[in-house]
Amino acid sequence: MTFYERMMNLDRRWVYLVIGVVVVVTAIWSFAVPLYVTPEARSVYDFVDGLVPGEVLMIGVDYAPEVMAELHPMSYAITRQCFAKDVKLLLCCLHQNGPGMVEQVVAQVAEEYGKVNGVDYVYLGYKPYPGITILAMGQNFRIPFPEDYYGTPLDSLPMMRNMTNFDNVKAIINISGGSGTEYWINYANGRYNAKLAIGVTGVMTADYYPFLQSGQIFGLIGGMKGAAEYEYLAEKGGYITREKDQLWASKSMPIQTTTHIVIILFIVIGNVGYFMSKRKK
Amino acid sequence: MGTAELIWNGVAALLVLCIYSFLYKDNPFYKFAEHLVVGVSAGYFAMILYYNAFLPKLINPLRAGQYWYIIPGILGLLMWARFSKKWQWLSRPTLGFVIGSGAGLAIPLYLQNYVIRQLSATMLPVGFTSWPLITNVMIIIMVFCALTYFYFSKQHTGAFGVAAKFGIWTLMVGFGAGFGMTVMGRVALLAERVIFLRDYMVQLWGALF
Amino acid sequence: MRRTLPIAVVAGVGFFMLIQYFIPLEEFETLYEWALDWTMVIGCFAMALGLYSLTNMMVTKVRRKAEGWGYSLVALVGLFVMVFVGLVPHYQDSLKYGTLFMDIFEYIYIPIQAAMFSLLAFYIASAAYRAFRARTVLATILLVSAIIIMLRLIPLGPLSAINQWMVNFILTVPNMAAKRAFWLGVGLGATATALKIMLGIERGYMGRD
Amino acid sequence: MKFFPSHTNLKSNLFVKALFLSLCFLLIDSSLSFAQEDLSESWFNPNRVNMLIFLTFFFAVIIYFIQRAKKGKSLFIRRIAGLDAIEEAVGRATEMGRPVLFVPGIEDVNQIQTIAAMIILGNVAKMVAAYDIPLFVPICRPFVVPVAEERVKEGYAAAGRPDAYNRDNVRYISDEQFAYAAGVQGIMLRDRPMANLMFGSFFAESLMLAETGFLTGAIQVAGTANIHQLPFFVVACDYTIIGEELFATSAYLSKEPKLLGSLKGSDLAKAIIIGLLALGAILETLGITQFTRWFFIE
Repeated sequence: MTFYERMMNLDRRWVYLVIGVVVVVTAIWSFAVPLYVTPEARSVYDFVDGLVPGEVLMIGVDYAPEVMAELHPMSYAITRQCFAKDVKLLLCCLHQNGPGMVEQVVAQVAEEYGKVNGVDYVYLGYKPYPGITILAMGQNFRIPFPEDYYGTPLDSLPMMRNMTNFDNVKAIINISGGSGTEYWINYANGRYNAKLAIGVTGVMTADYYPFLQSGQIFGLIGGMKGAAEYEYLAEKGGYITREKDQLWASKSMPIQTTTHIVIILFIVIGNVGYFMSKRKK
Repeated sequence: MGTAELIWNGVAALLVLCIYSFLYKDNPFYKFAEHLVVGVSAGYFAMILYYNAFLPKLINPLRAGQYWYIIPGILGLLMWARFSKKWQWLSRPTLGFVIGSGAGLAIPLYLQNYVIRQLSATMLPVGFTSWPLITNVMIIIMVFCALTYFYFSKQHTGAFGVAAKFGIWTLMVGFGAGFGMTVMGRVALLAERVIFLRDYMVQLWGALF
Repeated sequence: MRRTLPIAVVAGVGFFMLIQYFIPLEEFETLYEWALDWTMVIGCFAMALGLYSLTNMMVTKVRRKAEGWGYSLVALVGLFVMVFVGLVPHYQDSLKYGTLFMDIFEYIYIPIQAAMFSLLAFYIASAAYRAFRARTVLATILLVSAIIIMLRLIPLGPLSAINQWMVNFILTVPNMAAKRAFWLGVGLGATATALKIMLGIERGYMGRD
Repeated sequence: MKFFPSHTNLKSNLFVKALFLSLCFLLIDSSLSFAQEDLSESWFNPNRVNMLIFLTFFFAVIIYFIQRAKKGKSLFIRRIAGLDAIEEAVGRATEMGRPVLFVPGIEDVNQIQTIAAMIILGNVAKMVAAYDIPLFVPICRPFVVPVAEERVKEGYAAAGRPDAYNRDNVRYISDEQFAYAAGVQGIMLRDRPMANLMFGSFFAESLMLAETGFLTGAIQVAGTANIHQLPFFVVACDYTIIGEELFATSAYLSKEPKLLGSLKGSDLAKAIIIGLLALGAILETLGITQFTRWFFIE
């Protein structure tokens, strides 16, 4: 085997090893990465920033633990921003393994800001069939959710007193790791004209640009970089701080940088080997 | 940091390592962790379903005297006839209810959001005098060519074939973008786990020494 | 009866759901809300169906001592522990942050699931290295587009501005056009399928006699 | 041209007529209700006339094509290049005497992608049956097993080799996504199939499968309508069937009226979309925005 052929036929365990080592080393010796904020993430931030105390923002959280690395930072940053601004939050979860994720976020952040369940935020919980649930919420939140996640009837929650349906929330931000986004676009925006923005995983990001251009969604937070952009804006706005360890996505960005360098190098090595060995023949 | 949390995090860290052992090859540690999560997730979902769906949507209304909920309840129970060969057909009307309502609801909305809204958003003013107008030209040509690739009633020959070819190139740029984004997504998951392990090591070190 | 009734239900419910989109009458709104409500109650049972068949499969495996039954036992134990700790504290309190139920979710379920998916970071790296070769025109287009997208995470000094511009262009022009053509196809296909279901032409969902 | 041929079966014909008549009625009624202010008392939402027109048209087209196909009129569909790729892969496997692997995705049997995969499976079985090489079909959902078994059996019988069918080669692996992927990877590494055919609905496991297949040097042909997984198949497979091509392939192979009908209906709709697109762009450029605005639905 020539040198060039070897270049294009490294055993995959070598690739694994190099990636593993690079990730661990970067995790230990971190550094700062400059960040460019995309307009689609900024528009979500600016919208939330423009809300006044007492207004209600709805967050639909539809992801399971497997993609929390990308989406949890978004949920935390938006929740903190809202609570800091005294904006009320209405949350629901339409992914079967996701309800615990919302509980984690909201219980923790509410404690930080001294917010009270039922007054400053309401967590509706989970129901099967995301499409049907969204449609029913568009009529009245009480159809799918007669009680909240903790079993309290909605009517006995002070925040819900004057709330009927999507008309009473300023906007919906859907943070999703799967097909949930399609339901929100089709049913909440399509049927009830609700103002909608989405936060999605890196895998899904590129697929939703048509809806951004057509105005069906007003903002898009794409994957971990999107989350880091949001955190960057929220830090500048004074809603979250590095000292309290509230920047999660930003913490991983150096690892993203080094692994991307390594992967691109591997691609280059493979291609050089491919072309050189072809030329020899 | 309490001892309980330290132990819990230790369990978590150990399980993460069990999963990573799969990179070398499939092994009993990986299988153990994998099956454990299958069971735990099923149990977790069972409880969420019971507290968040069954209680508020069926049992509590019945207790409160809203007896008409018995009808969807019975329809739901009929779904379970699927497991019997003889009574399987009983589950079909219920299934029909769910599928029929799903289909009827979806038709106008799919057409509206995926077709008509997308179509009207592509009707853009074109020209060659400014950059936005030029991008509009590109968008329209690319959408046209990509649609041509998915047109099956005509052989891809001549000018039509050229359009289809340009269409598949456009699709490839889109797939490349998807791939690039996915690399970020997958690395994000790994980075988060490694940071978790690192933080746990720091915790453990602090607790022990 | 066994085949006609479900098809009639599908057509009836489906057609109602379809026309109520066009009819803003209050009576129709009420019926529509009812139907949504009912579907959700049925959904509770339908979801439980999946849980049952999973449990059933694991139990059978353990009983027959089939290959790998030990792992199925692990899964069963996980399930029953979760249900037990979920049911024992009174009412919905077990779903609150800090209970044993939520601890298991946080320290066993989350780490394993997150770790399993993070394995994909290794796979995507190795796939990028092995398969990303500029062999054909199509492969080259995909490769270039993916690399431009990936470069956005790497600080390149003054070149970064050019890269940002290119990333933005790729995402909002060719990528957008390609995905738009794709969504148009999805919308038309889904509408056609829903229509066929409503008219009883497509009956695959009913299963076999 | 008669719109609804009289000798079609009564049931669907009745539905079609009812549907058509009601829609016509609504259309007429809509013109009467424009004057009303409060929508909750009117019979029709005038903002949605545009949707009604699209819907009626699209329905009519699809039903028309289905009826035509039922009558046995031939509807032209171009041959998908992916079919040649499948044949080539199977051919190479038979030359080398190595097995063929068919992976039908991880979704259940009621999903349209799985149905398409099953049709392709039947044809692959027919190709394989003539030679004595095994065809492995690992399966992720229990309900898919009987359908796959039947398709393979039919395929073998059609090729005149019902005896060559081996039941053990169609096997259920696991419902769990990653456990299933590990099982399929095991088959790839152990049995070294020469052709890996992956059709259906794939998710995160697509990359694991395609990567391992690439490693074993198999010829790989894949097809899925899950757009988020297509990049990986395109990268790691020799040929990829993209999105709707999967449905076109199954329609082409099965010649089933309901598949052909909706494919041709969508095609016609696409042609019209392209026309509207051009018209809309021209009018927008001229500064006439009413046309575009007419498409906006509230």
